[in-house]
This record gives sequence, C-alpha cells and structure tokens, in this order.
Amino acid sequence: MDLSLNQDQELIKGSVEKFIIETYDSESRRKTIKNNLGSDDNIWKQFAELGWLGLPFSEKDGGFNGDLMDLNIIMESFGRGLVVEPYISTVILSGSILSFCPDSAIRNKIINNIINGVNKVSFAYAEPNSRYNLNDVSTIAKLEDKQWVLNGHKSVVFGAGQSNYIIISARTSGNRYDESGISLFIVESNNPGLEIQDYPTVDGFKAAEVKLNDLKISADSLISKENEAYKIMKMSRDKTLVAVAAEASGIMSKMYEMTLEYIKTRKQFGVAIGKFQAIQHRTVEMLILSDEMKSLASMAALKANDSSEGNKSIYASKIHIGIGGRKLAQEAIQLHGGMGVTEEMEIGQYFKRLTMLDTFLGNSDYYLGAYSKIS
Amino acid sequence: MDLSLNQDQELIKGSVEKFIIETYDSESRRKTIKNNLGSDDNIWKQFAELGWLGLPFSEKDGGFNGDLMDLNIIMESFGRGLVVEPYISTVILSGSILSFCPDSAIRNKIINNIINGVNKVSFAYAEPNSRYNLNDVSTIAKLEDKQWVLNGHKSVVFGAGQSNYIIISARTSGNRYDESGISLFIVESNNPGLEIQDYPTVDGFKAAEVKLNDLKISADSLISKENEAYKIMKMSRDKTLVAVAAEASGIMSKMYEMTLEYIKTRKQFGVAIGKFQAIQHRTVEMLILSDEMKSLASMAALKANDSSEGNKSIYASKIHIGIGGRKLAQEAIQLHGGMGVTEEMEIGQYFKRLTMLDTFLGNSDYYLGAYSKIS
Amino acid sequence: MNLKFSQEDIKFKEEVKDFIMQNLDKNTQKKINNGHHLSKDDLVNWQKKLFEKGWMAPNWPEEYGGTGWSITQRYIFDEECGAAAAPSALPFGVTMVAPVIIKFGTKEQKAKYLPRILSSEDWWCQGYSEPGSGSDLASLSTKAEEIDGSYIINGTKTWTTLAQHADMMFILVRTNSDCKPQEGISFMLLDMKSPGVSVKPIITLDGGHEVNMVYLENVKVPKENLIYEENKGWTVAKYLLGHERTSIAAVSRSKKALSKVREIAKLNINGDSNLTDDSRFMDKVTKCDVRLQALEYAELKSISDDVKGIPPGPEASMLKIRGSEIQQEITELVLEASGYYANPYQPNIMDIGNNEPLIGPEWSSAAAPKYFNTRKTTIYGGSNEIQKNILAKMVLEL
Amino acid sequence: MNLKFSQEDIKFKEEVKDFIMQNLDKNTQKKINNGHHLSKDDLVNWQKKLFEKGWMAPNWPEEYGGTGWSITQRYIFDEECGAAAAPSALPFGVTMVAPVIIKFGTKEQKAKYLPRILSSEDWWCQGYSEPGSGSDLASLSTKAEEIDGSYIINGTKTWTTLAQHADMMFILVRTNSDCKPQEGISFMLLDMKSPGVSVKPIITLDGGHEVNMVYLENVKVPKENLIYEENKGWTVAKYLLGHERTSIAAVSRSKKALSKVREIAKLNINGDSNLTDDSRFMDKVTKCDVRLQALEYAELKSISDDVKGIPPGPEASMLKIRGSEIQQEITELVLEASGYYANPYQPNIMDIGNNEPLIGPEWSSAAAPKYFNTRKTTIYGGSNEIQKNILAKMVLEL
Repeated sequence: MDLSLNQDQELIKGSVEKFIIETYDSESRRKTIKNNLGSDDNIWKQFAELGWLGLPFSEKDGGFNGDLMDLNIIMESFGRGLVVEPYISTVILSGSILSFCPDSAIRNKIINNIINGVNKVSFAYAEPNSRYNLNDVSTIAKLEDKQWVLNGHKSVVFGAGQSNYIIISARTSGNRYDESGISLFIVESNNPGLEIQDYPTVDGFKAAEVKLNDLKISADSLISKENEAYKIMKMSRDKTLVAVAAEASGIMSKMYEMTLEYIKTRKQFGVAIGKFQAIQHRTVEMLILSDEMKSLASMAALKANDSSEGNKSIYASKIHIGIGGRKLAQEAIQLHGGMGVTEEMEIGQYFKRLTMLDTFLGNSDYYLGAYSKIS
Repeated sequence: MDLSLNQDQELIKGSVEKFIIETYDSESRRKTIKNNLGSDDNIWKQFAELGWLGLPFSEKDGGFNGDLMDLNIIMESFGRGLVVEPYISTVILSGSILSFCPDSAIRNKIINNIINGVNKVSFAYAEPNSRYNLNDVSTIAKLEDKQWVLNGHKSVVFGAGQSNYIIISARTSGNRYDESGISLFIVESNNPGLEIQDYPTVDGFKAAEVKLNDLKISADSLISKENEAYKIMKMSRDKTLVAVAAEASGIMSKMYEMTLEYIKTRKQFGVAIGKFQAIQHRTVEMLILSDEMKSLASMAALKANDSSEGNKSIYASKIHIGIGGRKLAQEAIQLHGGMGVTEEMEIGQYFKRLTMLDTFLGNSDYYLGAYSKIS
Repeated sequence: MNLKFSQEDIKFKEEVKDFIMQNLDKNTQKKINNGHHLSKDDLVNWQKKLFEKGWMAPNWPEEYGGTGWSITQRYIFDEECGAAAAPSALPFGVTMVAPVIIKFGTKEQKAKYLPRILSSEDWWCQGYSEPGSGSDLASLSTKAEEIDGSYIINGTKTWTTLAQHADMMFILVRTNSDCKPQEGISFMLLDMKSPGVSVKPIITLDGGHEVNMVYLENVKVPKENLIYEENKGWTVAKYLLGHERTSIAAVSRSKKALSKVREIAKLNINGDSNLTDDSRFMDKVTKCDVRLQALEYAELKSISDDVKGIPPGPEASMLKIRGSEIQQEITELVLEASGYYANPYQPNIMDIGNNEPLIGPEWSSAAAPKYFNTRKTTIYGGSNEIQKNILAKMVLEL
Repeated sequence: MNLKFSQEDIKFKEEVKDFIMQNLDKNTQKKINNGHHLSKDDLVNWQKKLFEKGWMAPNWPEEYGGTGWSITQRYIFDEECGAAAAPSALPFGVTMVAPVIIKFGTKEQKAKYLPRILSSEDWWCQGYSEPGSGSDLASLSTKAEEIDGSYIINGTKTWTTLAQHADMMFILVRTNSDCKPQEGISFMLLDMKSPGVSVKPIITLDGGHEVNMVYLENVKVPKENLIYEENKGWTVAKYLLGHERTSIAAVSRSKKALSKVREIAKLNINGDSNLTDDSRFMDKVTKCDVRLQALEYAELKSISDDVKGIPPGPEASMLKIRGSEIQQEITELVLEASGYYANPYQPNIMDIGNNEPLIGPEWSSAAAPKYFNTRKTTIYGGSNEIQKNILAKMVLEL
C-alpha cells in the first residue's frame, strides 16, 4: 500500500497543472465555445506534443502505457481548467473501445492517429429511448454483398460533428435489450450514409444526432468480434467513469475554492459574507464534499481493476457526482448570490459542466441501481 | 372553504389545551412509565368525563360524533403533552375497527365501555414477519364445534397487557397475503388461550407479544363479516393516521419551542448560542418543518374523506413524520448538545416518541411506496 | 374548517376554465409547459385579456379595480391558471407597486398609475438592488438630490428584471446620508424614458436576457413622483415585501409543473418501460409533492388572512423559502427525466419563425437552461438566507 | 500509488484473524454485533489479550511499547478488528493521554503511567467538559490552587465517560484567572481514589449509564502530576485533539456495522421477501457506503501521514464530522429495518445471567436505544459545530 505519487506521476501532475494555469485561459475557452468549434486546434496539438493523447494507450499501440492514476491526474487538472476539448470522447471513451478491440489494420491506424492528434473519434451508443442502458440497441447492421448496411438513430453523440471517425454500436443479432448480439463498427464521418445534426450542448461542448440511413461500409469496418461488443462497451464505460470522477473532483475543488475566495471578498452589512457563521458552516460542507470526491476518484482509479471492489468504487464515485456534486454546485451558486447566475462569472461555467457530468454515461440514480446489484 | 375553527372546535381546543397545561405534568407521566402501568387511571377517568373517549364515535353508538378535525385538535395537544395513555390504541384504532364493524351486542357493549372509560381495547394485527402489511396474516381461525379456534403470533400489540379486550385479525380463508379471507375477532384478554408477554416500549408506552395457542372463543366473537375485514382494517388505519399526524404535529411544534427556548438561554463563548447565525438558520428550518407538519396534519383531517385526494394527503402527512420529523428531532437533540441526550431532559422524551411514531402503522418508506401507487 | 366548494364556486371554476380556454394563446401555453422564456407580447396579450374580463388585479380592493373574490375564488383562479399553464401577470406593477400606491399614494398618483397598470399600458420594473448592495439593501448608494424642485438621480441598479421593456421603475434612492442607512431612503416612481437612463443586458446562466444593469445619470424625477414621505422609503419597502406573499410561493404553477413531471414519467423514455416504474425517480416526485401539499395549505391560510384583511406577517418568508426550493426541485426532476436530451442547447426553439429542427422531445428542450436559471429563485426577492434572518429576528426573536 | 498488499501483509492479516478468533469472547462479540453496551470486564479482558500479544498500542512509538507497524499493517489490524466485531480499546488511556505523556511527560511520568496503560491496569477518563462549558472549553472554571506544594482542585466535570470505572482522570483545570481564558489552563493527572472525588451517574436517552458528573471537592493532586508547564494546558489539549484522528472516524467499525445491515436486509423480515428487494432501503445503505468509502480513503491518507510522522492537521475535523454522521446513519438503518420490533425495550437482555425472554430478533433488540444513544457522536469529542468552526478558521481562514 502506498498513497504517494511516484516520480512519473509527479511529472505528469506538474506538467498538466502548469499547462492549465499558464496556457488554458478562460478567454480562449469561451472563444472556442462561441465560435462553435468544439476544440481549439492549437490546444489539441499541444495535447499531442505533451503526450497526453497517447497516455492511456499501451506501448505496443504506440502509447505511453499510463495507468488509471495517471489518467486521474490529467483529468483532475482538466476539470479545474474546464477543458472543453473532446479528450474524454476521443481519447478515453473511443480510445478505450479501440484498444479493447482485437488487432486490425484500421484499429491500429486510428489509434495511431489519435495519439498523433491527427484524428478525432466519437462513440455513438445512445439512442433516443435507450436512456443509460448500453445494451438497449435498436440500430441494425446487416451484411449485404460483403458490405455492412446500418440503419438507426444514435443520439447525443459527443463530438460527432468534429470527428473524423465515428464508432457505432449496432445490433447484428438478438433482440433489442440483449447483451449479446451487439457489434461495433467504425465509419468515416463523411460517409454519405451518415446524417449528422451538429449542435452545441448546454455546457459548451458539441454533440450531434447521428442518423444512419442505409449506411454502407466495408466488411473490415466491424472492429469488435461480431455479436460480442457489449463487454468491451462496458469496460470502456467503466474506465471512462474513472476519468469522469477525476474531472468532477477537479471541478468541485475549483468551485469550492472560487466560492471561498468570493465569500472572503464580497461584503454585505459592512463585512465579508464569509464572516457569517451560517455561510462558514456551509462552505465547510462544500470543502468536505469536494474532499470526498477527490477520495472517491482516487479510490476508483486505484481499485478499478480489483475484481471484487472495482465496480463498487467506480460506481460510488459516479453516485457522488450526482448527489454530493449537485449539492456543492448549488451551494456555490447560492453563495455567489446574483453573480452566480450570470453567464459572465466563471463559477456558472463549472456549475453547468458538473451538472451535465452527472448525466454522462448514466446518472446517480442509474448507478444506485447498479450498485445494489453488485453489493 | 373555511379555514377557521368553528365554535365547537374552539371549545374542544380550549379544554384540551387547558388540561395538558394544568393537569398533565411530566412528573406524573414519568411515574406512570416508571411503574410500568401504561396508563394513569385517574387521567383516563378524566378523559372519559371530558368526553374525549367518546369523541370519534357516532351519536348512535353513544359518542359525540366528532369529525377528524376534532380529533386533530385533541391529538395535537396530546402530542404537546406527550400523553402516554393508550388513547390511540383504544379509542382511535380499536374504536374505529369496532365502529366500522356491523352492529352486534358485543360490539355495542364494548364501544359503550370504551366511551365510559371502563374498558381498554387493543388491536392485534402485526405478526413477526408481516412488517407493515395489513394483508400479511398467518394467524388462522377455524370454526370447530361452533367455536372459533385461533392459532398464531401477534407481535408488538400496543396496550395489550393493560386491555380488557383484544381485537385479532385472523385468516379464515385464502393464502397468507390475500386481502380477502381476513376476519376480525374480539376476545377477553384473560382468556387462557392467550399468552401475553407484556413489555415496555422504548418511548414509554406498553406493548406485548400475543400468542394464540388454540384460543377458543364463541361464535359471536367474530365481529367483522367473515373474510371481509381487510377494508375495515385499512379504513381504521387511515383514520388513525390522521390522529398520528396531529400527534406528530404537536410533538414537533413543542420540540421546536423547547429548542428555541434552550438556545436563548444556553450560553457558550459568552453569548446565548441562539445568537450564532448557523444555529439561527437551523432553528428556522425546524420552525418550517414543524409548520409543514401542522399544515399536512390539517390537510389530512380535512381531506381524508375526499375520494381522490384523501389518501394522498394522509400518506403525505405520514411521510413527513419520517422525513421532516426525523430531521427536526435530530436537530433538536443536536442543538441541546450534551443535555439533549440525557434521560432527564424532556426533549429526549419527545425525540423518542416522534421516532417511534414513524414506525407506527408503516414508516415513511412504506408510504412513499403507497403514495406512488395512488398518484 | 372545511375545504369544500359551494355550487357558486363550482360555477366560478367553470367560468375561469372557459375564459382561459378561449383567451390563452397556444404558443404561450406551450412555452410555459416546456419551460421556455415568454416574450413581452406573450405576457402583455394575456394581461390585456385579463383586464378586459376585469380579472387583472385579484389582490386589489374593489374600488380600484380589484375582483372582490372570496378566498375560495382566489384559490380557484390561481389553481386554474396554474393548471392551464397560463402566465402569471408580471408582478412588478399589479402585485408590487400597486399595493404601495394604494396604501401610500396620493389621489393623483392613484388616478394616474393604477388604471395604466390594470390595462398593462405601463410595464414596471423594480429598482432595488445595486452592485454593492444585494442582500444588504439598506446600504444602497444611488443618490437623489433635490435641485430646483425635482430630484436628480445618480447611480446604478442591477438585477433589474425585464427592464429592457419597462416604461416605469419604482426605485429606492438615498435622500439622506447623515443618518442610519434605513432612515435616509426614499421610494420614487421613475419614467424609464427619462434622459440619462440606460439599460444594459445581463446574460444569465441559461443564456437568456431577463435581467439588466440600469445606469442612472442625472435622471430627473419630478417631486410628485415621491411615494409617501422623503426618507420614509424603508417603511414603504417593508410593506411591499409582506404583500408579495401570495404570488411568491407559486403553488399553482408548481402543482402544474409537478403534474407535468408525472406525465413525462409516463412516457416511454427508458426503453419500453417508463419512469413511473422507477421508484428512485418517483420518490423524489412524491417528496416534492408532500412539501407542496404543505405549502398549499400554508398559502391557503395566507390568502384567507389576506381576504379577512389581516396584515401579512413574517410567514411570507416561509412561503418564499419553501416555494422557491420546490420550484428548483421540479426543474431538477425534469432535468433528470431528460437523460441525454438535457444536453442540446436550443434556447430559441419555440420562438415564432425559428426553423431549427427540434432535438429530442419538446419537454426536455429547455430542461437544463430552466434548471440553471431557476437557481435564481432562492437568491432574488430577498435571498433565502435573508428570509431566514428575518424569521430568526421576527418570529424566533433571536 | 497503490492499495496492494504484499505477501508479508497477507501473512500478517492471517495472524490478526487468528489472534482475534482465539481471544475474542463470544458474548462480547455478540453485544457489539447487536449494538449493546459492553461491561468493564468485556473491555478489559480484550485489552489484556492485546497487551499480552504486544498489540495494545499501535499508535505509540516502538520504544514505549508501540507496534512499529506500517500503514498497511495498521489498516489491516483496524479492518480485521472491525470485521470481527472486536472492541476498540478504550481511547482515554492509550489513544488520548498516552500520546500526551509521551510528548510532554517527564521521564518519571512516562515510567509510571505508560506501562499501566499498556497493561490496562489503569482505567482512564477525561475531565474536560463542565456544566457551563461544553463547546466553549476554554471557559472552564474548575480551579486548581497551589497549597503546600500540591494542587487543591475544586469544581465539577460533566459528560465524563465511564468515570464510574476509572482509576485516573486527565483533567483540564484553571490555574490562573487573570489572563486570557486559554492561557490560564493546566493539564493534570488526577487519581480518582483521592478523597473529595465523587461520581454521579448521568442516565442517557437509551437508559444507559455511560457518562457521569464528577464532583471535585478539595481534591489534592501532587505537583508531579502536572503535565508540561503550568498554564500551558491549552497547548497540550490542542495536541491531544489532533491525535484522536485515526480512532475518531471509526471506519472499520462502521464498515462492519454496514455489512451487518446488508446481512439483516437479506433476512426474510418483510413477508416472504427481504429488504434487499426494497430499493428505498438499499439506496440509503448505498449512499452511506459511498460516504464511507470516501472516509476510508481519507483515513488511509491520515494514517499514512501518521506513519510518516507528519503531524495531524485540521483534516481530523473532517474525519470526525463524517465519521460521526455515518455512525448515526447506520443506526438509523438498523432502526428502520427493525420495523415494529424497534419498540420493545430490553436494555439488559444480553447481560450474563439475564433470563428475560428475548422479544423479536437479536439484531433489533438494541436498535432504538442504539439510535438514541448514537446522537451523541456528533455532540461529544468537540461537537460537529465546533469542528466546522475549526475548519472555517484553520483551513478556510475565515
């Protein structure tokens, strides 16, 4: 048992913290959002140069073999910096999917292009009525004349409009809710069989509805084993949740700090409002909630691969985002008073992101259910 | 629509408030509890003289035809006075059962004796594993040689050891959870087929395990229609819940007041702790929770007989006892500090009673479930 | 005590229902049902219908154009408007400044302003908060100096709701600085078309423009626009605060919104099943409903007192606290129900002439922005912290 | 960073398990599992076993009899004791006064007291709170005057846990009144058998006798029983406060108690079904578990710092706040699970020689009293309000 960072981790931490503080300013972030770009090319290039795009990939795949604690370190800082670039959707979620898929020319090429920063990739799994269930897949893929033909509607696909490739979960056998019978396909985003409705999200990201109208793709676009993609999807989701917990931890610690700073300077009735005991006790509660998030995110990163405790710690961290995180976020806005609800103040940007992180990959109610099943 | 008390209600209110303040002191209450009596005979006699034992019964049955708002008024004061006498179990719960049963000599006699204060009656419905489900009845009644023979175990029967009669729910047909097939019997408590294990409850009341070992009773002991008692049980329970809500309202308002008084006098750091803003805001929350209980108890009393909204308002009030009531009770203890956890201070007595009221007839979780089904 | 409706009440209820059905614009209704912002026209058109019917001012005495309704009628009207997703009249005129004018105004002030409020000719806004004084209202520093028989006002007001449409503002200004802060404040009526008034939007978290900064540079206000006496504005403001009581709890709107949540829960948005099978979600709905039932009863008591002429007490603060919390909770429920479709940002999707394709269901199209924006309800109108301070002082006597 | 156990650790874990299995009295275990009070013998017998094994004082430096365990071993030991429902050693001696004696004591004090703490020969209690000073400890008024080379102590201490069994008390007394309150306090060791000491029970809500009033009338304390310097008791007390950190969170005990709740939920106590089918109940268990996981990690970090010799900071207050809240929540869960069987009051049912018939299941026999009594955890050891004040000051710098 060892609870201190090793040398490599200290290095990563130092570099990402420095980057966020020195390079990732909120002005350019707002510009990226305002211009509806989804990502700043220059920033993405730096991610590649700093090795972060290759971090979670194995050395065999050309990556840096980072573990989940490395990911935790990066994502916590990304949370503090409120990074809007599609790191989670391209590198972690789509990246995990690819890395768990069996070796193939296209898989290896795209992983390589992710690491180099040349390609962005999105993962299209949700459907209009699937809610958070990965196994609820109505999109159908059929093999016709050695081509796969896909039909269906994938909803709220993060970054799809800005990606070069889209990974699609589709049913190759079985019924709507079956875990078996799901397969994964990869397709270039400019394929005419794809109809991509791009839109901004409420928290400054980009997503799209992706409709597959007789989408025709070559046989080698099937990147998972046929019918056996569910396990890969679940593993990738769980790994992504570790990153999400770390992002939430960064956001929460930052929100706590911003609120603390605000109540120290904002004066009412002739004194800083931080002098009022009711405000103090509530801010202390925020500190504890933020600290709990950090503990749970670390626990999830350290235990994720433990067969008996891994899922419990991951789900626990996701539950806390929805419960503790929401509480902290609401308190942060309340203590900022009127300023808290203005678009101009940074606190609101964090508030929005943390709110939406609860819904991402399943909200706290969903994981309360999942937790009950495994404990 | 009229939200003010009518003249009769003002009279009842005046008399019960006066009784509680002038006659029902905590010293004698503690003596009743300490001596394991369950009830003070002298007090019970006064209840009879003041007409409270006959209040909810119809004039035809020799009662005063009080409505649920009358009951609300009495019970709120009983809550404030923390009345330990078995008014709910004898007059309201058993009384309702009897009044909903068809006319019979024994029914009428016992109602009369309740009103006169001569008899106490308990209702034995729960069983060791039935939890809060009235329809979960394993106690069996069989007709043999024109006698009913009952076997089973009734658990936590309030006041059974001090009652003259016990009403028993037993299955005369059907399977364990069936709503139909349940019948109600009344039996003198000194019947040798009854084994009564009397014990004090944690909140100063009395209850007993009642075991029926080939309990033999005459044919006329069946007081409900055979197999059709479930509806009567449910109606009686719901009426009792109106009284329970009012008692909780009285307890909560009293706990709020005692806490307010305490924080005005208790000094720390040279000032009354009520001067600290954190304490003030929490006490305000207690005020609101108490006020909500009063509103819900009144709403339940006024709407109980409304076919579409009645159950919703009753269940809402019961839910609030378990959620808002528990919160208020915990805060009351916390703000009393060390004093709050001593047996000597009155606040703790209220705390215990309110805690147990949540479990009585089904806790807040149970009614959350029930509420979902009807809304 | 009873909650029963008489035959007359039932007839009145039908009349209200009919009126709403015939007069409420469908697009306005749709916006409210789905949590979108209303335009000025949406609101004014509805208010004019109310005016024509004589129902614009249920809270006013009859002599000035009030309805003279019983407590039951007041309840029924609120209930039906809520249930039909009819807008609430903008409070600044009819609910806020009007009772002040009725109580403290001169004959001329009454004659001039009240009819124009009734007919929605004037759109009012509230000039209270300032950048440096939010909760601590008494510390306000906008100054009014008397020069040549007029007041000249200089200062900045903020969080001024819908000032961009306003014809008039009721404003608190400092007329004396050499005294306790509360004792040097006056309450005035300011014409927003006066030279020196400029309005700058504040964009809120949901991307909407509801509130504003209002800059006042040498704005001239005639002396006859002073309400009550100079330096007695605090008395006026306190009176006003108490009179918001019935509207502030938003009970009927919340009832409607919560029943909308129940409808949403019945849709098949979770595979073949729906959220009514999800006790986690439904319990939150129930818990909210429990508090809402309690609030409804408390509001009824308050209306009952109002009809009887009993002046409002600090219990208005309790209505404000719980009412605002419940409004927020309901937006959380819609957000949760939305799942992934809480993500798309389409703020203007229901505006007339907008041709964007709608992403996801209509009811979720404003779920997140509505949740974001509704955080304000515990902040504005005297933050809930201030309400707790008031209760601690006035009721708890701490 | 990793949470892995080495081969040695795994061997150690087995050793701890074996030790507990062979030495823990079954009735003691049953009492803990079911939330009943322990007798003095229950506790002392266990502590003596620990002493014989050399495991009485994991938090002490090795030279005084500490175990010299790594962070992992400390974790394993706590975990296994919790999991087996072994008692925690009474903190007043080994966890509280001993680190103080080690840090501030003279050679003689160390030699005299530490071995007797290790062997459980002395039962210690804590003389801090007074009727007039609970949270505001610095205002204490028990006086010590120096007369003929001894201190003569007069005053009243309250909430003194298990003083009825105590041989020794560490006590805060006022030795100077002409200065700031904190600067006139001294920390002393008082023999409970001294003339003038009388102990009066305080019965708590659950009917139990755990705490006491302790009256001190002209009690003589020799000067050599002063710890550190006269009037420097506040420094000593602050040091002690920080050193409670690992025991105060009660993580391993709460883990055991929560797993017991899960076991209870698996029993058929709701007709044929069980509470594991009740998502309302199970979600509360999960929410508690989530916080407990977070607390466990925080405690691990704290133990890790302790092993590295990093002095405890105010984060101990966070452990105290959440640890105490979680302990309370677990008692609520058992209470809820008990249903009607929470009602019977049978406080002494598990005492040896008690022949009362048990009403209801064993696990529910103390459910309500335990819930009542556990309200104290957020009050004692510095109430959670005081902990929040400390955090506001020390961490938030407000």
